[in-house]
Amino acid sequence: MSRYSIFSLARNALSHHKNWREAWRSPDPKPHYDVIIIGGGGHGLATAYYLAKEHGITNVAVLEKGWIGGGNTGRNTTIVRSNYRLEGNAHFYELSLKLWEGLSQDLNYNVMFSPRGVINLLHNDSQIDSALRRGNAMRMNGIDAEWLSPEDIKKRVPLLDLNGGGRFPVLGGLIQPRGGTARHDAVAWGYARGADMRGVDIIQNCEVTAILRDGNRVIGVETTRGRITADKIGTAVAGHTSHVAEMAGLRMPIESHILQAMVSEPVKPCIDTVVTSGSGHMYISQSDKGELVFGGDLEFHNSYAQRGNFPRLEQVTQNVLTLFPAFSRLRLMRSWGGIMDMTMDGSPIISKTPLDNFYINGGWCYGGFKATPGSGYVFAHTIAQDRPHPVNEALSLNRFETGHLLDENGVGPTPKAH
Amino acid sequence: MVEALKPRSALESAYRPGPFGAVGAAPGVTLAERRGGTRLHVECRGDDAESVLKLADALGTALPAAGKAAEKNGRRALWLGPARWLVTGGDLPDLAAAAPEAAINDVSSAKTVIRISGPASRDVLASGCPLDLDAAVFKPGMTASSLIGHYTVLIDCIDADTFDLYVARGFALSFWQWLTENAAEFGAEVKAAI
Amino acid sequence: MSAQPFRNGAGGAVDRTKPLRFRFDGREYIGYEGDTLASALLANGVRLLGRSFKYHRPRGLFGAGFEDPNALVQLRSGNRTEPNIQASRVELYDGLVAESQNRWPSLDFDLGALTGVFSRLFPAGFYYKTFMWPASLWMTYEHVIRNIAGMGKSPVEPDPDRYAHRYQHCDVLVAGGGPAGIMAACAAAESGARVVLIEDAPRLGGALLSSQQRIDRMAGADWAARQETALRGMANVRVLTRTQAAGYYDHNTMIANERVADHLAEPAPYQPRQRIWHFRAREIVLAAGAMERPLVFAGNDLPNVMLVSAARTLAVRHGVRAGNRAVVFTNNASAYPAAAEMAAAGIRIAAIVDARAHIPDDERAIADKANIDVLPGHVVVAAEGGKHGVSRCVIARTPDSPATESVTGTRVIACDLLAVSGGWTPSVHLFSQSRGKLKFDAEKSCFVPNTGFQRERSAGACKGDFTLSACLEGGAGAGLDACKAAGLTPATMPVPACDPEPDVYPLALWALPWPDGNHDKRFVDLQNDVTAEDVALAHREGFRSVEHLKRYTTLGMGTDQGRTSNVNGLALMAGHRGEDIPAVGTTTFRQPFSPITMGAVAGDAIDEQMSPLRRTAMHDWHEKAGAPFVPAGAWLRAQAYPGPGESLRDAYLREAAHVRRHVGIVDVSTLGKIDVQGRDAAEFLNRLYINGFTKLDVGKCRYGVMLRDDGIAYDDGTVTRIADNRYLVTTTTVHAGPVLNYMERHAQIVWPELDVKLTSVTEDWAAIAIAGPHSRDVLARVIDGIELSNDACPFMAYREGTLGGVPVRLFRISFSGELAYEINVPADYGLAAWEALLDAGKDLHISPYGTEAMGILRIEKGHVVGSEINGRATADDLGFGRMLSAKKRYIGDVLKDRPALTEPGRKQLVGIRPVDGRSRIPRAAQIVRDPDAARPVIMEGEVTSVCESPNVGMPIGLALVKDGRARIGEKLIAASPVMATNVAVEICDPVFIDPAGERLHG
Amino acid sequence: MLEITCPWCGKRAQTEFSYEGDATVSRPDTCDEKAFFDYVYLRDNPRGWHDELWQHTAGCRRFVKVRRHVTTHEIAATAKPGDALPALEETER
Ligand SMILES: Cc1cc2nc3c(=O)[nH]c(=O)nc-3n(C[C@H](O)[C@H](O)[C@H](O)COP(=O)(O)OP(=O)(O)OC[C@H]3O[C@@H](n4cnc5c(N)ncnc54)[C@H](O)[C@@H]3O)c2cc1C
Ligand SMILES: NC(=O)c1ccc[n+]([C@@H]2O[C@H](COP(=O)([O-])OP(=O)(O)OC[C@H]3O[C@@H](n4cnc5c(N)ncnc54)[C@H](O)[C@@H]3O)[C@@H](O)[C@H]2O)c1
Ligand SMILES: Cc1cc2nc3c(=O)[nH]c(=O)nc-3n(C[C@H](O)[C@H](O)[C@H](O)COP(=O)(O)O)c2cc1C
Ligand SMILES: [Zn+2]
Repeated sequence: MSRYSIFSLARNALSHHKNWREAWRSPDPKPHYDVIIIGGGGHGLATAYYLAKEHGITNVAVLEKGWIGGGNTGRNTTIVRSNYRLEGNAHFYELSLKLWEGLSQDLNYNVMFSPRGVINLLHNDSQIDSALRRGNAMRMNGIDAEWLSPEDIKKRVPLLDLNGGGRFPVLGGLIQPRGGTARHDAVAWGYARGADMRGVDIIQNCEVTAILRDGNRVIGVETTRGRITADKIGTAVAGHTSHVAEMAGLRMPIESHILQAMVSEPVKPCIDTVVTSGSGHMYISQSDKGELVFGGDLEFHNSYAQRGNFPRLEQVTQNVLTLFPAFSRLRLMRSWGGIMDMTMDGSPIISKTPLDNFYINGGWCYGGFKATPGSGYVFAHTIAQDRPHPVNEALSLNRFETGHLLDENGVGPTPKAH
Repeated sequence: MVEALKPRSALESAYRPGPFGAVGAAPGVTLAERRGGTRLHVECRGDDAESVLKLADALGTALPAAGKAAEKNGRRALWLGPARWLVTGGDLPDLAAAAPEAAINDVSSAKTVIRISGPASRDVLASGCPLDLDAAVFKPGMTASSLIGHYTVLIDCIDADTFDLYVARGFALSFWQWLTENAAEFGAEVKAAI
Repeated sequence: MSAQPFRNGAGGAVDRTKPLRFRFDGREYIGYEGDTLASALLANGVRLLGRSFKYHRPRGLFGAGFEDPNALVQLRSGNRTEPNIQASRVELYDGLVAESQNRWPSLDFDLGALTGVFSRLFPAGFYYKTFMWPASLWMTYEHVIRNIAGMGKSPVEPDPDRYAHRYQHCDVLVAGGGPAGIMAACAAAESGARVVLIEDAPRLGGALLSSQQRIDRMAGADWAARQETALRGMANVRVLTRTQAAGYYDHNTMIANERVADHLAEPAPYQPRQRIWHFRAREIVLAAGAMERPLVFAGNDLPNVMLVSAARTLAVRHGVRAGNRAVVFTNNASAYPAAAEMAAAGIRIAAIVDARAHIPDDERAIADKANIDVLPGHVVVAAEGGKHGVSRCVIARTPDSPATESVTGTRVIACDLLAVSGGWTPSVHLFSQSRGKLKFDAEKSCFVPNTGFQRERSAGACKGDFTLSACLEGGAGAGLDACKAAGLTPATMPVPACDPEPDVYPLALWALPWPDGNHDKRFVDLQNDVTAEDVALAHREGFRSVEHLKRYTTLGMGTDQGRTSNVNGLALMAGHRGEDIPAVGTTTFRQPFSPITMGAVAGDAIDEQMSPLRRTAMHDWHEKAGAPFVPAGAWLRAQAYPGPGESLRDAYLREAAHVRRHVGIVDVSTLGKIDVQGRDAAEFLNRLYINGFTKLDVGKCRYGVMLRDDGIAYDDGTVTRIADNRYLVTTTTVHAGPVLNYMERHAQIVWPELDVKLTSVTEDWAAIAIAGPHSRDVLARVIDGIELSNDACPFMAYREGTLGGVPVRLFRISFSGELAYEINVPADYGLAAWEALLDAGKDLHISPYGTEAMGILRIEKGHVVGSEINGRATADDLGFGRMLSAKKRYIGDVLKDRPALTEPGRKQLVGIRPVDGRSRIPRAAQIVRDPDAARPVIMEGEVTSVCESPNVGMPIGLALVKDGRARIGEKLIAASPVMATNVAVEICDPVFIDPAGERLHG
Repeated sequence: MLEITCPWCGKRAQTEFSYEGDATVSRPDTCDEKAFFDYVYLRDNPRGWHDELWQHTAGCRRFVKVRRHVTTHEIAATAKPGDALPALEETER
C-alpha cells in the first residue's frame, strides 16, 4: 500500500493517475473471525483500526449493510468539540479530540480536521449561567473554554446580527478554540484504508440479519452474504442499535429519531468558525467547498427514514436568518436526514452487555461524529480486554438501572428532548 | 377605596384604526378587535351527559358537536375539544350552579379576539394556517383550533369571509404584528374595536 | 451600447418594441422583454459567462433551463445581491445588473485558471492525499483552498425584501405546465376537481415554447397560451407560474416556491418577493418534462458547446442565433427537428454528426428538407477553441467499443456553435423525492418511474414519453386518473391532434475517445469539474458505489445537483465495474428540486415571529418605567426599574433592600396556573406531588414538589384548594407548558379513571406579588371583602374578594420570606390593579421590583429555582427529603431509591458566602479545594445562584456541594477559570434571612 | 408534512401535534423497580409499524393513538387513547 504524499501525487500525475491502488480491498467474508464489528460507519471502522493497531487483533471483519460511511458518518454537520460538563462525558470526548488533532498524520489520510473554534452563542442569563458552569467544569478538567464578549464574537463572525433580530440578542459566547470541523467522508475512508492495510476485512453490502447465540454467549451472525462466526461481536450501528440489539435479545434505552441537515449553495468564505445557538436550536459552519452546512432540532418522532419533512427546514432556516439576516438571499441546495440513536439520558453507550462477548457502541444522539476516534479507541479496548477503558466506564449500559445517568441538560428520560 | 378598575386590551399599544398596506379601491381585509363580553371555559367529563344537558338548559341552546359553533340570543358556544366548550355572550347564566359537576372557568381575559373580514380574509389566514380554508370546506358555523404562524388560534367562521380569531392574550401583540404584516399585501384596514 | 449581432429580426416570443438595458460585468447591453439574461447575453455575442468551480475553466451557457450547470452569475447588487443564479432562468428586466463569478481579477483574465495548468496534480480527491505536513499548516492550506473554492459571494447586508407562505389543499396538483401538465390540469379541471397547476416558467407551454410543433392547427405556444387563459378563468383552478415545485414530502405534501417579484427590479410595496406554498394534494400529477443529456468528449466544456435544446430554445423562443455556423452532434432523433428549426432561424448547420450508423427515414427526411448534411456513424471527439468559444470540432467514426481510448483518422469541421444531444433524462426528481422507485429503460437509455409510493402518477417526458402526441395523451389520461383516484367522476377529455415527432432511442455512448494529439479534459460534471478520468480513478481506488463515486469526486453535488451529469457518470462507472446501469443505480434525489431562497423557506417567521413573545398585562407600564426586559420562556419580564441616572445594579440592590424595609410589588403573571377540578382532583394531585393534598382545607395553599418517574425533582409550586373539588396549581414560568402537558398525559393516559378536568388559566389572571412589612396595610386599602388580619388570613391562606369592583384571588404566600401576598385579577384589569396598588401605597413607599430583586430575595431565603432543580438533583438533594410522603404512592417514588440516587457523595443544596465577607462570588463557578491543582481537578460542587445581598450585607450564593449538608463551615474555593476569578467561600445554611420564618408569619 | 387524523377534529397537520412517544408502554401499578425501569427507560423502538401517542396540542389537546410506519411514515390508523388500534396483522395486510 503506497503512502500518500505530495510526492506520490506528483509521481502518479506522470502516469495519468493510472497506478493508484484501491484504498481498501473488497474481500469475500471468511467463515470465522476473531472479532466481527457490525456497522461500517466511522465508529465501526475506527474500532477495527484500533483493534489492529493497538491490540494486534487483525482477524477482524467490519460488516456494512450498504456502503461504508453511508450512515450518519456520511450525513452529519461535522462539528467536533469536547465541551461537556459532566465528567463521564468530558474525559471521553477530550480523548477523542486529542486523537483528532493527530488523525490525518496517524492515518496518512487528510481528514481535514479544522480546529476553527466552536462558539456557543448565549442569549439570556440562564444560558450564560449554564455555559459558564460548563466552561468552568471543562477548564477544571483541563479542556479549553473561553468567554467571548459580544464584540469578540462580532470580530470572529462579522455577518452575525448581535441584536438577534431583536429577539435573540447575543449577550456573550463560550468558545472552545480547539473545536472545529472535519471532512466526514474522509474519516470513514481513512479508517477503512488504515484498517484494511493492517489486515481487516471490510465487507460492504453485507447486512447482519440475525445474531447467533449459544446460551449467554454470542457466537456469530447471519448475514445477507451468509453465516459468519466470531469469538467476539461488537455493534456500532448508530440509529439501528435497537434493531441489532434486538437480534441478540436485548432491549435498549434508545429511540431512533430523524435529524435533518442542509446545505446552501457554495459561496466564498463568509463564516470562519462553527457557530451554535440556543435561540431555538441551530448550528452552522461553512464547508471547505463553500456551502453553509447547518441543522437544528430532531423531527421529534420515532423514525428510521433518512428523510424528514419541511417544517423543520423552515424552523431551522428561520433560526439561521434571525441571527444571520445576510444569508436570506442564499439558497438552500440540498437537505437530507439521518437516523439518530437517542438515548434516555442523551449520552452514549460504549459497553459490555448482559451477554458474553457482545459489546455495544451506540446512543450517539446529535454528537457521535466528534466521538469517532475516541469511540473506536475505547471500544477496541473494551472488546480486546473484555473490560472498559477507564474513559468509557461511565458510558456503561447499566447506568440506567443504577441511576448513574449522564444527563447533561437535565431533561430526563425523554429522548427527543436531549 | 379604589375607583372601579378599567379594563385594557392587550393590543392597546399597537391598535391604530385606519387603512394600511397596499390599499387599492377597497381593502382586501378589515380587522377589528372584539372587546368585552364574558367567556366561560366549560368542561365535563366525557361520560357526563347529564351535565351537558343541564348546561344546554341553562344556556338555552344545545352545546355544539365537534368542530361546530352554536349561537342563540347572542350567546355563542364554540367546541374546543371533547366535552369542552367556550361559551361567549353578554350576560351568561351561572353555569357552575347549573351543572356543579362541570368545570367552569371564567376566561374572559384569557384571549384576545380579532375579527377579520373581507374578500382576502381566507388568503390572509392561509398565509399561516394549515387547515383547509376553502370556502366550500370551512363554512360559517364551523370552528377549529389550529396554528396561524407560530400561534395557536381558535378560528370561528362567522360568515363566508368573516372570522373571529381567539389568541392567547400574552401572545396577542406578537400575533397582531403577524396579522397586520400578512394583511398588508392585500390592502387592509383596522376598524374601531367592537 | 451595442446592437445585438446574434438577434434575428423576427421570430420568437420577445417583444422587440420593448428594449431593456442591463449590465454584465460592468458593460451595458440591450435585450428585449421576453429574454432571459442568458438569451440577451448571447444575442449580444457574449459567450464567456463564467468560470468553473475547480479549474476555473472558461464556461458559457450550456442548457436553457434548470439543467444549466455553467452560466451562474452574481445577480443584482448591494443588499439584493445573490450568488450562483442561473442566467438561463433569470427574466430580463430593465436595469438588471449581473456579474460573473469565481474569477479574479476578471472573467477574461482569471488567475485561478492557474489551477488548470497544474490540474494533473489535482485529480479527484487529491486533497485527501496531501496537505498533511506539517500538521500545523493545514489551517493555512485550508484558507487558500476555501478562497479558491466557493463560487459567488454571500450578501453581507440584511435582505430588504419580505417573504410569505401560503397553505392550500387541493384534489389534484399538477407539477409542470408543458403539454402533458396542461392536459392533465384541463382534464382534472373539467372533471370538477380543485386543481393547482405549478409551472416554473413565466408561462405555460414547456417545450412547446421552444419548438414550432403545432397542436390543434396552431403553434404549440399559442395553444398553450389559449389553455392557460382558459384554466385561469376557471374558479376551481389555480395556475401558478414562476413557481417551482421544490419538495415532494410525506402524505402528499408539495412545497412550491413562487417567485412573485423576481422578474422585477424590486418588489412593489408590500409585495412579497417570493412565496412558499404548502400544498396538501389528494392526488398529484408529475409532468416535469425531461432534460437533454450531454455527451462526454475532450473540450466538451468550451463556451458555445451547448445542448441542442438550449440552442433551439434560443433560436425559437428568443430569436437568438447561438452561433452562425453550427455542428449538431447527436446519438438520437431529437436533434433533427431541432436542427431544422435552428436552420430556419438562420444558423448554418455545417453538419449533423450522428453516432448512429443508420438514420431512420423520418429523421433523414427532416434533415433533407432543411438541407442539412448528416454524417451518420460519426462522433465528435473533441471541441477546440478559446475562452470566447468553440471554433472547430474534431470528428471521427463512431468507435466500435466503449473502451476505445483514442482514435486516429479524424477530421475537423469549423464551427462557432457545437450543439450536442446525448439523449434525454426524464425529470424523475419529484417522483423520487416521494420515494418512487425507478427502472432503467434500456431502449430509451434513461431511468423512468417504476413503482410509485404516494398518490401520484407521472405523465409526459418525465415518464419517458418523449413525443408530443404521447405527452398530450398521457397528460389527459393522468389528469383523469387522478380525479378518479380522488373519488371524482372523470370527464371526457378530447386529445388535440399535433404534428408528428420522431421518438428518442439513443445509441448508448457514455464517453468518447480522444483524438490523436488532444488530451483535453472530458467533463462529466461541468459545474464541479468532474471528468471521465476522475470516474475511472474513483473506480480504481475502490470508490465504486455510486454514493462513493459522488462523494469522492463531487459528481452531482453542485447547484444543478448533477442534472446533466449523473446518468453519464454512473453509466461510466457501470462500464468500469462491468455491470449494467441498473445494477449501479442512482444516488438519492433530495429536496429541493432546484435551490430555493432561504428567505422564502423561512417566510415571515424570523426575528420576533420566529419565536413569538408573550407579554403580561402590565408590560406597557414596565416599558414606560424604563425597565429592561429579560426573557423567561416566551415571556418578557421586567428586570428592574432604574431611576434616572441609576445603574441597573444600583436599582435592583435598592429594590431588594426596599422590600424588606417597606413594601414592593412584582409582576408574577408569568407563573403557570392550572385549574384542577373534579371528584378525584385531590387524588390526582396526591399522585403527582411527593407531599399529600387530601388533607388540605378549602381556603388553604400548600407548597408542593413533583418528581419525574425517574425519581428526579421536576418542578415546584403551590397548590391551593379553592373549593371542595377544585384546586389551583402554580408552576414555574418555564415549566408551565410542560407541566400542563405532563398532567394531561397522566389524566388522559395513565389514570383515565380519575375524574379530573384541567384548564390552563395562566392567561386569565394577571398576578402581582406584594411583599414587605407594609404589604398588608397597602392591601387593606384596596381590597374589599377580605378580612386581612393575621388571624383571619394567616400564612398560606387563600381568600376571594374584589379590587375596584373586579374579582380578586388572594394567596398569602411568600417567595421573599417577608409578609407577602399574591393577588390575581382578570388580566384585562391587571394594569389597573397594579396602578391602584402603587397609588394606594405611595405614602408607605411602595415600589415596584423586578426579577433581579426577586432573585436576591429568594436566594436570601434559600428558595430553589431552575438552576437548582436542574434535572439531576433529587428531592433530598434539594432539602425536600422530609416532604417525601411514606403514606402514599406518587410519581417517582420507586426509581428515586436507585443506588446512584441515594449513595453518599451526592451534591446537596447549601448556602455559600465569601470568607472575606465581601468578594463577589463568581457566577456558575465550580467549587474546588485547589483550583491550581493538576488537571483534572476534583470538583466538590457547583455554584448555582449568586447575588450581592443588601440585606445580609455581603455577596451570597446557593450551591450544590457533595455531601454539602455535612460540610457546613468548610472553606473551599469558588473557581471560575473562564472568568479568571477565584473566591474563597464558606459553606453555610441556605437560608440567610429569618431562618425561623417570623417575618412571613407576622 | 404528516397529516394525522385526530379522532375528534379530523385530518390535521402534523405541526398541530406534539409527539408523545411509544404508546405500548404502560405505567406499572406495582412498586417493582424492574418494572419501572422498563417503563421509564426501555423501548422496542421497532423498525416498522409503531403505535405511538401524539397530543393535539394546538387543537383539542387530546392524546391520540397513532399507528405509523417509521420508515415510510404512512399512518395506518388512529384511535382515541381508550380505544384499541386494529390488530397489527390487519395493518400489515
Ligand atoms: C444530520 C446529522 C447531523 C449530525 N451532526 C453532528 C455533528 O455536528 N457532530 C457530531 O459529532 N455528530 C453529529 N451527528 C451524529 C453523528 O453523525 C453520528 O453519531 C456518528 O456519525 C455515528 O457514527 P457511527 O459510525 O456510529 O454510525 P453510522 O455512520 O451511522 O454507521 C453505522 C453503520 O451501520 C450500518 N448498519 C446498520 N445496521 C446494520 C446491519 N444490520 N448490518 C450491517 N450494517 C449495519 C449502517 O449502514 C451504517 O453504515 C449528526 C448526525 C446527523 C444525522
Ligand atoms: N421527441 C423528442 O425529440 C423530444 C424529446 C424530449 C422532449 N420532447 C418534447 O418535450 C415535451 C414534453 O412535454 P412535457 O409536458 O412532458 O414536458 P415539458 O418539458 O414540455 O414541460 C415540463 C414543464 O415543467 C416545468 N417544470 C419542470 N420541473 C418543474 C418543477 N419542479 N416545478 C415547476 N415546473 C417544473 C418546466 O418548466 C416545463 O415547463 C413535448 O413537447 C415533447 O415533444 C420531445
Ligand atoms: C458536511 C456535508 C456537506 C455536504 N455538501 C454537499 C454539497 O456540497 N453538495 C451536495 O449535493 N450535497 C452535499 N451534502 C449532502 C450529500 O449530498 C448527501 O445528501 C448526504 O451525504 C446524505 O446522503 P443522501 O442524501 O444520499 O442520503 C453534504 C453533506 C454533508 C454532511
Ligand atoms: Zn383534536
